[in-house]
Amino acid sequence: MSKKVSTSSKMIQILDENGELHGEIPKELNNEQIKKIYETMILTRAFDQTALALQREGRMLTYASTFGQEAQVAAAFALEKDDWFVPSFREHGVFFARGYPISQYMLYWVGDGRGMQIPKDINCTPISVPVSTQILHGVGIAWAMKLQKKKNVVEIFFGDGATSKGDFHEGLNWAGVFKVPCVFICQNNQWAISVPRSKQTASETIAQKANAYGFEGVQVDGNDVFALYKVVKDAIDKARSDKGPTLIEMFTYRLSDHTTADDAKKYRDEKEVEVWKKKDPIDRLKKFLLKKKLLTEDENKKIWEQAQATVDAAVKEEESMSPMKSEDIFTNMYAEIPENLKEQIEEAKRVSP
Amino acid sequence: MSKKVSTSSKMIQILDENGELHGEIPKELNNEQIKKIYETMILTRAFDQTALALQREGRMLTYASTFGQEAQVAAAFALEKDDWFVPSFREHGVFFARGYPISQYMLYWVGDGRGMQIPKDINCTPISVPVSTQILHGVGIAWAMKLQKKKNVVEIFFGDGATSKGDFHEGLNWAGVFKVPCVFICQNNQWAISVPRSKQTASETIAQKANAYGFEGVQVDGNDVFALYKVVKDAIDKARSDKGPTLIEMFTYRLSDHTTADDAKKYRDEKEVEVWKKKDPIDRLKKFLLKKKLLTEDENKKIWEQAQATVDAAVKEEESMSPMKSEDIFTNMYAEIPENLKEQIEEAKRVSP
Amino acid sequence: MSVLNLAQAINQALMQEMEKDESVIVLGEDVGTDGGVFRVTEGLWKKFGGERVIDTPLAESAICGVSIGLAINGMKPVGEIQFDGFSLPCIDQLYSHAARMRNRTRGRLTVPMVLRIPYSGGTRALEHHSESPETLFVHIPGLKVVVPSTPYNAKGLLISSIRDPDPVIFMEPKRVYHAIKEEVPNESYELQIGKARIIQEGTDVTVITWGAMLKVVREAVEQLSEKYSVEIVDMQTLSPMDEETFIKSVQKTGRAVVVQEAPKTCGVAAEIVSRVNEKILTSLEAPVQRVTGWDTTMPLPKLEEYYLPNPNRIGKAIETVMNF
Amino acid sequence: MSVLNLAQAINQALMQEMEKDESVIVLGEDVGTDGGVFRVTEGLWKKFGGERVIDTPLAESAICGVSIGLAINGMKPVGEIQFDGFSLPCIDQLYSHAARMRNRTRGRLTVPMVLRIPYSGGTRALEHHSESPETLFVHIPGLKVVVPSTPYNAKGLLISSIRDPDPVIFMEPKRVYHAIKEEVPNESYELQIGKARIIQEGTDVTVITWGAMLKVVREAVEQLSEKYSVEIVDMQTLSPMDEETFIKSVQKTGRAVVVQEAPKTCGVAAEIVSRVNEKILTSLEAPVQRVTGWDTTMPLPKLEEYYLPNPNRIGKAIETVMNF
Ligand SMILES: Cc1ncc(C[n+]2csc(CCOP(=O)(O)OP(=O)(O)O)c2C)c(N)n1
Ligand SMILES: Cc1ncc(C[n+]2csc(CCOP(=O)(O)OP(=O)(O)O)c2C)c(N)n1
Ligand SMILES: [Mg+2]
Ligand SMILES: [Mg+2]
Repeated sequence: MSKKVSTSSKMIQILDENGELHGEIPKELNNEQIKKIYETMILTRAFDQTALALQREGRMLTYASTFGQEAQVAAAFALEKDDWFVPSFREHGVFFARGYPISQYMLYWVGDGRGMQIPKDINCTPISVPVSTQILHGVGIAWAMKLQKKKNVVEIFFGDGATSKGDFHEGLNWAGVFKVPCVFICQNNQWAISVPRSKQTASETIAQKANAYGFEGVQVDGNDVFALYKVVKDAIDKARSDKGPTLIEMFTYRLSDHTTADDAKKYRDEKEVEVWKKKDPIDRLKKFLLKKKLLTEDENKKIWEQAQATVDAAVKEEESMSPMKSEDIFTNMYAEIPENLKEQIEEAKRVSP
Repeated sequence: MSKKVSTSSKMIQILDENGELHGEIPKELNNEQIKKIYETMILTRAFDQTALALQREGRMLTYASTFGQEAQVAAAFALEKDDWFVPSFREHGVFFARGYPISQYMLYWVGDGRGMQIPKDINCTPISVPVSTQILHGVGIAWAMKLQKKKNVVEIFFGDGATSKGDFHEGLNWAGVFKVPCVFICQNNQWAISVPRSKQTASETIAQKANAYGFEGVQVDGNDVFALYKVVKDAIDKARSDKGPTLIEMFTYRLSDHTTADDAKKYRDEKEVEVWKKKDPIDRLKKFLLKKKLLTEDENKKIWEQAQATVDAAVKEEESMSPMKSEDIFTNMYAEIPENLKEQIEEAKRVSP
Repeated sequence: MSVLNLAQAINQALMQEMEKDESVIVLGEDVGTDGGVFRVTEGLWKKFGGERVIDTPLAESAICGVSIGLAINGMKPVGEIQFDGFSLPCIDQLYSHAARMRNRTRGRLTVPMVLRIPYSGGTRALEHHSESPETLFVHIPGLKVVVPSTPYNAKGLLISSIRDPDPVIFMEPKRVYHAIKEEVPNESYELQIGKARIIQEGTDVTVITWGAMLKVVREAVEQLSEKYSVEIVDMQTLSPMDEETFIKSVQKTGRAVVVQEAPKTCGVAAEIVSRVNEKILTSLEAPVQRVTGWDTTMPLPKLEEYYLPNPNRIGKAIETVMNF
Repeated sequence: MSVLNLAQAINQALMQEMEKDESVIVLGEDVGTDGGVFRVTEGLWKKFGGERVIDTPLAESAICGVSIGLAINGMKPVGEIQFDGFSLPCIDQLYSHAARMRNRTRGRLTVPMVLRIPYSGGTRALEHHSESPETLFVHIPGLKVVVPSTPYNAKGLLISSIRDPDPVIFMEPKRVYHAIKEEVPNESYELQIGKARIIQEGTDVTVITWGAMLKVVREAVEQLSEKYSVEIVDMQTLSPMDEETFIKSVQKTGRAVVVQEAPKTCGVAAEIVSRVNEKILTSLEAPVQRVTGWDTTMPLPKLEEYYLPNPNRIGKAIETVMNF
């Protein structure tokens, strides 16, 4: 089945499945940063595993795993402090790389609105559930930056399924016309729930769609943090110097079910998953780090333990928070609560269970 | 200004501005048919001129002229009897080529709903005002044909502005995925009201957008009936033999204002219009026909007179029709009139002016 | 007869209509090999194949717009929108085309399509998965809007919707999918679109509702059964509305409560109140009460219980009209 | 003071707000070099240049969605949708995002944008150019919906809308654009959003309306001026609604007629009737009457006069409530 998946012959790769280099490590990445990326990927996976466990116990809502897509972290590392990111719903690693408090992030996934009360020092939009819709916001945010003569950029994330929607098209077209400083990052994980990439579009690659909008598209091995960092960084540099947007097809794989509500065995061949497991972005970087003696098995174990401890602490913190109040339904609908809502607040108090 | 307009070096042309051939006349076109095409183009222009005159007298609604785009007629001639066409609002020539009664067509443009009560023997959808929306219908109609194992095809018309909308993207993407038998014909007349093609999209050509959907795009001289006929016919043959859709960029020019409500002098250089007037599709074919002795100036004059007489008769017929009844508002909302509408019909009678 | 839940009843309706009529096809995201995220289309793909049970690209406007084209050209598409919150991109195609094609062509082209939309909250779902957007469809002339509430009416109404010559928005109360079981005839049957049903007769007050709220209304009424004789009207169709049934009922009881899950302002309940006002104002013993979602965004799960009408709120509204 | 028509008043509001606040930008189809198809943005492009007065690609969902992003990041976009009938593709972005961003982020991100939509019929326009879709916006919690009716309130309300911290749908009655002239202060001024105004006081009956229908209501009332003392309420804002003003008025007169151009079912009139019913049922001397567009598609121009509420229909409704 995996043969059906089309990749262009020009897919960029630096670090292969065996942890071997086939090119230069991007010069911006020193050893410390590489390890930071590695640690954040592990943190992301630890979060994921914990979330899945909590969900099974009914302590979380339906949850969308990032398992296999943790290299996304590298894309976040290419951003500067005041740059923005615009996520879809499968960018946990990006949130963590940007310093989003894990306990607060967890809040969102247990259905508490405060989860997306974004900390003031992080420039991002909240998780966006309606596929592809956030792309337009990202373009607007980037355009605002350009109009304000700021030198910041926006990374906009979405999936392969998202490329079929009108918003994808309108967003990329506007970005091309107005040359806004953004980078479109399509996490092509080969599936949109049960719909394989080959049924999503007849185009050979997603990267080539950029041609329709007058800018460049790049397909990159999405499980290779070095290649991903490089193409994203190049695109960011380009955007920052007002040379317009880029579409990056991050060629990766959803190793898990679509969400905890899904059972991928119903529609996809386990063999395909096995093939991709060998391309695991964390394993790959680990092999490299071990080989380069930047990591020992012992240190590795500690990183995992530390990650798990961090996540556990976050869960504890989240679960010990006082709940929201029922009136919070009404606040933040508008800057000022209008009369009819005030009346409804009163009514709600009167009739509340 | 016309230099800004981008055309790919591969734009297909057979008949140049001077009526000279640069290739083969499509073999399907015998002299009789070429003359039929010529006559229909003239009929279209006569209709157009009459409509503009009527509009000035307040006898018509806002009207969108086809002036300069009459070569569209050739696209219609490539269809077979049971094939479909799905128009936007600037395909008068296509309607006439398919035999749509002119008087009835005129009815629509005076604001009478019966104008789009399509005759039973013509397979088309009605004029579609919301830009780009009809593309999805065309894809559905073509898909139905495929599912029903019929060997017919659909021509779907839209403008350059329409390519910016999500529906364009979704429609072409679906057509690619399901390989439906249709031909997308973009009448790129260089303007969407006041917005020039260069501001509509940063893509060099519209034809190249097809690449994003996994099928072929072709840019053709849209004022050259032979080239247009050829690329459309090839695309139809391909579609008919289940080889999927094609996007055809018909490179042409809107010689008139956008509609009678518009004044193009406000936003475009008259010089650009002058350049394009020399490319007039009717003049061009006339030169060819004269040169080939397939036409004399005298015959030509008769064709124009005949066209004008036909249009005048149609206007007379249209204007002598009995008006619709006020209750017609309520009929045809559903197959059967529901109770609340019956009540409203009664109320309307009671309160009517 | 079989005892089925609502999802199964709908599945059976699809199965039977597809068997009966070759032109019926099912399309949407994950309706094929996966069988639908709610298992509603389970088994269809296996039985009818990928030409009639079609996994589409992710594009709701296209699911709707392409269905219009399919319907115009002789097919009977049953499109699925995966969740209520993703039905908004369809509104343009519904408003601009599906609802008008018959009128625009004076009857020449018609759009016999069904758009199935799971809706309603109360399932602890993610954002945009718990919406009740029916007003947006009911306000568009030319559409029919059908909202079943139990397995029995779901099957019959879906069969009628598929056979209907006009576009039907079929809103499935997702929190009822697996929550109610009921005897459902094995054979195919139709239930008339545009007709409400009386769930139970009563003389003191009429409670009017539809879809996901019927279950909640029943609970509320149950709790008050000793005290008041309550008539329950299940609208079943919201457009066109069966005014006659609820007007008759309210005329008899003189009191009414309308229960809807959607936000209050301009909801369907407002239309029902207005018609009662217009037709039988003087028969009213008390102002009609609306029990609705608040005029807020549907909250995330932690707070959704405060948003959703519940038996307590409904009970209090009944008390209000009884004690006016 | 200058005597301006409604289009000019809006133009002046845009001009003055753009001068005052650099973050205000105008975007839409043909708003730049062309000055807008109704001349509403005339002169802006010349004055403020192509970075602040932007001709966009033809994509309404993007006009709305990109404006959301602009607003999140410090700009105050004033988007224009060329005609009512093309506002439908915006509904997804409005419903899913513009209306919820503040709530979703608990106040952290806000969307201070304005979406201007010329609406209403009566101009003998092509199909899809004469729609009144306000209900669709009013039913979405989190949006504000403002509908001016005369040059004076158009200017003040638009200035307030641009300064408002939340998303505002600003519906301009296109058939009034050039039909009414009025004295309008030259300086900048705000009119409070969420407040109705009493156009004329009266004691027999209250006629409640907004936008394009105000002119028609005035004509109707004029014709009956000898006979009845009519109070006219111009809603000005449809969301949030100034319930207090119309409730007080109807309480005083005991009779009401609500006039809207949109289709009847689930229109804003239904909401007004429901609130009257809930708050002051017992003050009513007669059932509130609705005079509305029919539950049909807006007809093509040849028949539009039969669709639109006119002075005759309004007069008859006034007679009905007076003679109940
Ligand atoms: C507009 C919309 N339609 C449907 C859904 C339901 N849904 C959630 S995720 C998903 C698939 C998304 O696929 P893709 O874009 O590839 O992202 P991935 O889940 O693979 O990360 C679907 C159909 C949705 N969230 N939004
Ligand atoms: C969705 C939509 N938005 C706006 C309009 C108003 N409008 C009518 S034609 C037009 C320009 C269309 O340009 P193009 O697609 O190039 O077609 P052309 O008019 O040049 O034939 C616009 C903006 C519309 N009809 N539909
Ligand atoms: Mg995917
Ligand atoms: Mg054009």
